[in-house]
Amino acid sequence: MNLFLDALAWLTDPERVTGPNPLAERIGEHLWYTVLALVVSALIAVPLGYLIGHTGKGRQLAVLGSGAARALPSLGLLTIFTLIVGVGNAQVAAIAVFVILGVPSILAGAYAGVEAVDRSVVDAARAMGMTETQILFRVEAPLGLPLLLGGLRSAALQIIATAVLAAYVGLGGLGIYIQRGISLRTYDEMLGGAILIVLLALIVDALFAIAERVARRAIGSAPSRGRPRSERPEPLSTDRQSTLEEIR
Amino acid sequence: MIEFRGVGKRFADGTDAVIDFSLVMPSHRVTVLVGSSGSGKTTILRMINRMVDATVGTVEIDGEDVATLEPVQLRRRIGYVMQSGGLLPHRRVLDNITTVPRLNGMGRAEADERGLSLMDTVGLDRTLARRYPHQLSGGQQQRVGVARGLAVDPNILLMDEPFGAVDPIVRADLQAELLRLQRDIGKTVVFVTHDIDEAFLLGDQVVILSTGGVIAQQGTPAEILANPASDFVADFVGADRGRRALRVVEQDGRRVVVDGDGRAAGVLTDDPAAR
Amino acid sequence: MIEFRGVGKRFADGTDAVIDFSLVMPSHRVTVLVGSSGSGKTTILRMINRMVDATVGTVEIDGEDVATLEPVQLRRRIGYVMQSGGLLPHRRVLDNITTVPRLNGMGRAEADERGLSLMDTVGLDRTLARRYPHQLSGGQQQRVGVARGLAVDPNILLMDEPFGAVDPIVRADLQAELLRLQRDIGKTVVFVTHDIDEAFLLGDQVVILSTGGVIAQQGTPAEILANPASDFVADFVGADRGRRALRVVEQDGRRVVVDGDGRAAGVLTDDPAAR
Amino acid sequence: ACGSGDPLAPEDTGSESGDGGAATGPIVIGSQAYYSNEIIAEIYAQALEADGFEVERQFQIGQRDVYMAAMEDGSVQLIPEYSGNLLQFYDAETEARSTEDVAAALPDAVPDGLAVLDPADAQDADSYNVTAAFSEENGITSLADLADFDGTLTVGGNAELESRPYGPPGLSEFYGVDVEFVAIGDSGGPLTKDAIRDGTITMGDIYTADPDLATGDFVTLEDPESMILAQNVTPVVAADLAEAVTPTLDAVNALLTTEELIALNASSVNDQQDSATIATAWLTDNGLL
Amino acid sequence: MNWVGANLDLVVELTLTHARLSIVPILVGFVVAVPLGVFAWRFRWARGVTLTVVGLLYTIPSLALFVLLPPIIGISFLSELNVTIALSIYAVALMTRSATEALESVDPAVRGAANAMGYSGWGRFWAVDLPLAGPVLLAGLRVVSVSTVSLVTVGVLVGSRNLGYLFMNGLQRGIVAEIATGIVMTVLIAVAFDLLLALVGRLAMPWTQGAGGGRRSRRVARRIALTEGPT
Ligand SMILES: Nc1ncnc2c1ncn2[C@@H]1O[C@H](COP(=O)(O)OP(=O)(O)OP(=O)(O)O)[C@@H](O)[C@H]1O
Ligand SMILES: Nc1ncnc2c1ncn2[C@@H]1O[C@H](COP(=O)(O)OP(=O)(O)OP(=O)(O)O)[C@@H](O)[C@H]1O
Ligand SMILES: [Mg+2]
Ligand SMILES: [Mg+2]
Repeated sequence: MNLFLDALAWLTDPERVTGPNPLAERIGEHLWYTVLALVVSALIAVPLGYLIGHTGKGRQLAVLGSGAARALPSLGLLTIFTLIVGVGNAQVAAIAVFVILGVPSILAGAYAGVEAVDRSVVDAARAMGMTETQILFRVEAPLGLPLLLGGLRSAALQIIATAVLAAYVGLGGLGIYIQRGISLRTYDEMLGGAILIVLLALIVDALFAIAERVARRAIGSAPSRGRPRSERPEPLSTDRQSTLEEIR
Repeated sequence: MIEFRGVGKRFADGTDAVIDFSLVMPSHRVTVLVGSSGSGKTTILRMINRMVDATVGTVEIDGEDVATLEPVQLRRRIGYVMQSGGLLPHRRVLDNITTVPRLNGMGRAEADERGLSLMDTVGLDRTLARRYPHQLSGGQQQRVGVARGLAVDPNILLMDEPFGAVDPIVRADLQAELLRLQRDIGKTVVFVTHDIDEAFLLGDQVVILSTGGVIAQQGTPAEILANPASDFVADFVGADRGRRALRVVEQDGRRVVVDGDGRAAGVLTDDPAAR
Repeated sequence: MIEFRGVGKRFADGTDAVIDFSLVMPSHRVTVLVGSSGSGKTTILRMINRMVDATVGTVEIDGEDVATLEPVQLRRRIGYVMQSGGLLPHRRVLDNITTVPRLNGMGRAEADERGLSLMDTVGLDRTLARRYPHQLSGGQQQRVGVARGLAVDPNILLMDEPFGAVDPIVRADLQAELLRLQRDIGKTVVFVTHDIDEAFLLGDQVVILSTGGVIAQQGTPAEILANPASDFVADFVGADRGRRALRVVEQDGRRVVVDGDGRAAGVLTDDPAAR
Repeated sequence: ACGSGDPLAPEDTGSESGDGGAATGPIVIGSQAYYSNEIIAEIYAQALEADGFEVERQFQIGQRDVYMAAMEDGSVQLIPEYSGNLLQFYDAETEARSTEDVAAALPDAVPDGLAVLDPADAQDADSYNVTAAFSEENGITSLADLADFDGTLTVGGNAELESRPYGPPGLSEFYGVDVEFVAIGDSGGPLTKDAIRDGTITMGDIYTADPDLATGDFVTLEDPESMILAQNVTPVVAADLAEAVTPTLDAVNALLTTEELIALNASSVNDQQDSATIATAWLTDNGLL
Repeated sequence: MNWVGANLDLVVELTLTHARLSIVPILVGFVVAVPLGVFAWRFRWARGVTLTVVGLLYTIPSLALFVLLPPIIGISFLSELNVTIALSIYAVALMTRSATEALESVDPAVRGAANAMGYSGWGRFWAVDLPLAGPVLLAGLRVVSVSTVSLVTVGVLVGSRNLGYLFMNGLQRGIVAEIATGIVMTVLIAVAFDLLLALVGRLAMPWTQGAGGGRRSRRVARRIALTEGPT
């Protein structure tokens, strides 16, 4: 416990504002990488995921590709990319690594969201005379939004945790405290840095949780009752019927 | 008038859902396609609004080959009511009903006005307009589906087992409502069901299909019952299993009609106006 | 004999599914509970094998209060066939059928022998024994469900809309099969459906329920048809909407029975043996 | 060979460093997370093996703070060190600067239970390097010249440099120069050099035995105030092993000069050989194998 | 690429060590998380707390965990246990959620049918719930496996010897081929583990194979998508 007290003392030391490695700056960097990487990942993954979800094609490929992307070690990618593009462009290398990290989750969120939309609803939309684009944007995208947000949420959390490595290629961020802490064996600094990262993750997580809830409410989501009788679960005295809302 | 000429449909996986189907569906009349599961009813129905494209043959609406029409435009002027309702869960009832008019460019105020009057038409309370579909009962959802099908005032209304998902009492209500409605609006209705009772109740023309969309018999309900064209039809309408081979027995002083299994089918009355 | 005495069930969320239900279900007879959705049929059925426990009143099997019986043991000696089949997807057909005998400690060889002979009983080819449920058609799955229900040779068989999910032709087959089977084995069957035709076909005793498990009428099919106890019953069996108010008209030289709406219901024959 | 015990309470609990002396169990040799240090450790390891010792390699442990803790708790028993930094690690206030002074001060500075052997000639010191162009343009060849430079000076190096006596604090204290610091975690490797070249940093901390310093791209700034201590390669060893390994390691150190060290490093960086190969070749060439 | 040829022994040694280091956390993750998942699934009151705590664990940066663990649990920095325990914590954090999802994916109708047949408590759990949770459990385990293999590399920053060594060593020496080899071998291990798990799943769950077996219920499919997505 006294480790934690040390960390708290470190966090509240005025040095953190006036000294080298001011907190605000490092938090700013960390957030900047996260947001930038998240936006780039989303720009790549969301259209791709929607395409896969809407056409039903390429899902297998996406699962395989995501699996492979997940197997790529971030540390290795970061070092090799930085070596290739040069440390002056380390930011590009780091963002590329974080994007590789973020894309699989967002991709899965995007296509799972679209796929989770009841096929009969899509069929109905088509039968009403909606064009494919209208179906995607007016039906599938809004109904799939909660799952997409779930994907974005976990991508964001992973990027926040991994952005620690940015410090190894001169990009700072909150990882600098951890890296220094490791080299100098200064636990207060290291734990302080870790606490900041966890806090950051929790805040981002909470924001996404709220966004998901809002999205669910906006689409009037509820366990659908319009399904055919055969799909309705039997009323069970001993079992709860689960819904996604309860889990998230 | 809708006319099928030598229409066939083979799906990408090689299934021959419909082999060689020819039929005229007269305007302002209800044509019911009835047959057991997989007989191709839905496939035939969906060829009318090009949700499915025929592999061979032509489908014509009032002499126009649908293959020459733009699918999206075509669909926007044909009403389609689906079994499961197919309502958009994220849109309120009124917005569901007015989707197609809005897609066609109708202003919101006008569309809403039309939507509300359609709710009256199908017997839905206007207070339900702001609800989401999941906040309605199954029967109410079906009514919304019908209202949506009528929203563009289409000449043609396609109904694919629209009452399959609701319980029998509500179903009877909806059937009665549809009969009433059709008396007023006289659309060209193509109705799909696998319930022969429903087919006989609703159809001006009943078409019994066997696998591959082969027409086993077509005609008015009475024609079919009186002269089943084949064993298959007799079997399907229940004539030879005794359910429709009826006789009369006395019970508690009333003349009860019983079927070949000895089960009660109804009560005989001499008054043609008995309702 | 199963006897309900003043039974009520209020669920944890406050729903009064069944209010005050009393009924005797005679041994070796088929009692059908029929009513629209939510009327409490399933709840009543499940009180027999204690899947649901009554809040008030008692349920007795041959004079024994089920509340005094250990639920797990009780369930293992009552057959239960569920609407959706409720088969275990990860077990082969034969293993599904023999689950309960095996739970009761029967050896594998003996249980398998019994399972195979049950497959014959319900009309399932023995070659299907090693398949998984998803490799069977809907009708075959239902038969497996029935075989499983019979596996412990129970005195009581509970069937909750067992044929709801299959198409009408298969359904008619399964109904006929059940009637044949019941002639041979004479179980005490409690059968739930919301299809009045099915109720009249299968039931020795038919119990029509309205919301809250209130008995609107009980009796043999003919009794109910001849004297509907209330407008609700008349409505439910279709008597007053004309579907069962029949009269005879001549068509193509045959006497066709038509209902109040003028729709054909069957053909009149004087030969009581007509099948 | 995993030591146990609380690393924050570095009393000796390691069984390998117990009273039994050299004969019990293998000697655990550590190295910094630095390729050049690993080569030296490998040379020590192979030389000891040649002399009949059993060794276990626990290379690439990390930076000083971590591996010295491992030395202190006995989970590592031998590691090649750099004399000046080691001295300053235990005695930040030390006045010693020259090879001799540092060597003299070290034995008293290290904790009980550890011994330092005689240093090799080879030095591998931190040094501040700028591009030749920068040096020429601004007439800067020494750290002392920096005081007159007006513009921001950015220093790059491993994260821990920021707090070292020869890092930014030392530059300020000895030369009155205030610098910005950028952490680049490759121990003066290609990223640091790249950063100097492309101007991301003005000067970078590169070890003097780095073969790239001979290319002429960089100018190593002189250190007239001797802010940076002499950094002779010096084995640190568990005290109870010192006597046993001294003959072997002294023989190695006697031949290890800075030039030799640069050549070894070049084999690694330029010829991409692994440390075992490099060590074997060197020991063979020098007749120690 | 001559680097690879010259350092084949090193690569093989590191690859084997890396694989060995990965296995324990994956197994521990599974063995610990399934009971936790059952706990969270069975007791509604425990679910929120359990899932929040494991969620929180997962947000701790791995690097920090590697360094903080030794003083907190009293082991040496250089102990292999350090990385093993840290990665086990991550595996548990990931897998617990998957296990809960997996049990949720069991069709309540099937569960009800099992009750009605006279299954009770644990009997039903072993015979019905657990096997039917299998497909989603497997999907979760595969994600855990891949991410563990990848995370092991970070251990090099605290002195753990594994394929990550090639990253830091390659970086210092500026040898791209060395780093690339490390990446490729890491991915190969991950792929090998994944294939192995898929095979085990095939053998253990024969009912998911064959005609129509791939047709998963919507319930299961959605949860697999969720498990595969958010890691
Ligand atoms: N998209 C498709 N791809 C492949 N085969 C299809 C497709 N749609 C339908 N089929 C097949 O075509 C046949 C006819 O199907 P269709 O849906 O028209 O039958 P249906 O009479 O409407 O049956 P139901 O009463 O079950 O709705 C069936 O064998 C069906 O499996
Ligand atoms: N576990 C439960 N908790 C709360 N309410 C329940 C539960 N099970 C059933 N109910 C409610 O009790 C009432 C009777 O339900 P029950 O399932 O017995 O009806 P049913 O006649 O079988 O209907 P259906 O024909 O739709 O199967 C309904 O209002 C239902 O919503
Ligand atoms: Mg159909
Ligand atoms: Mg029910």
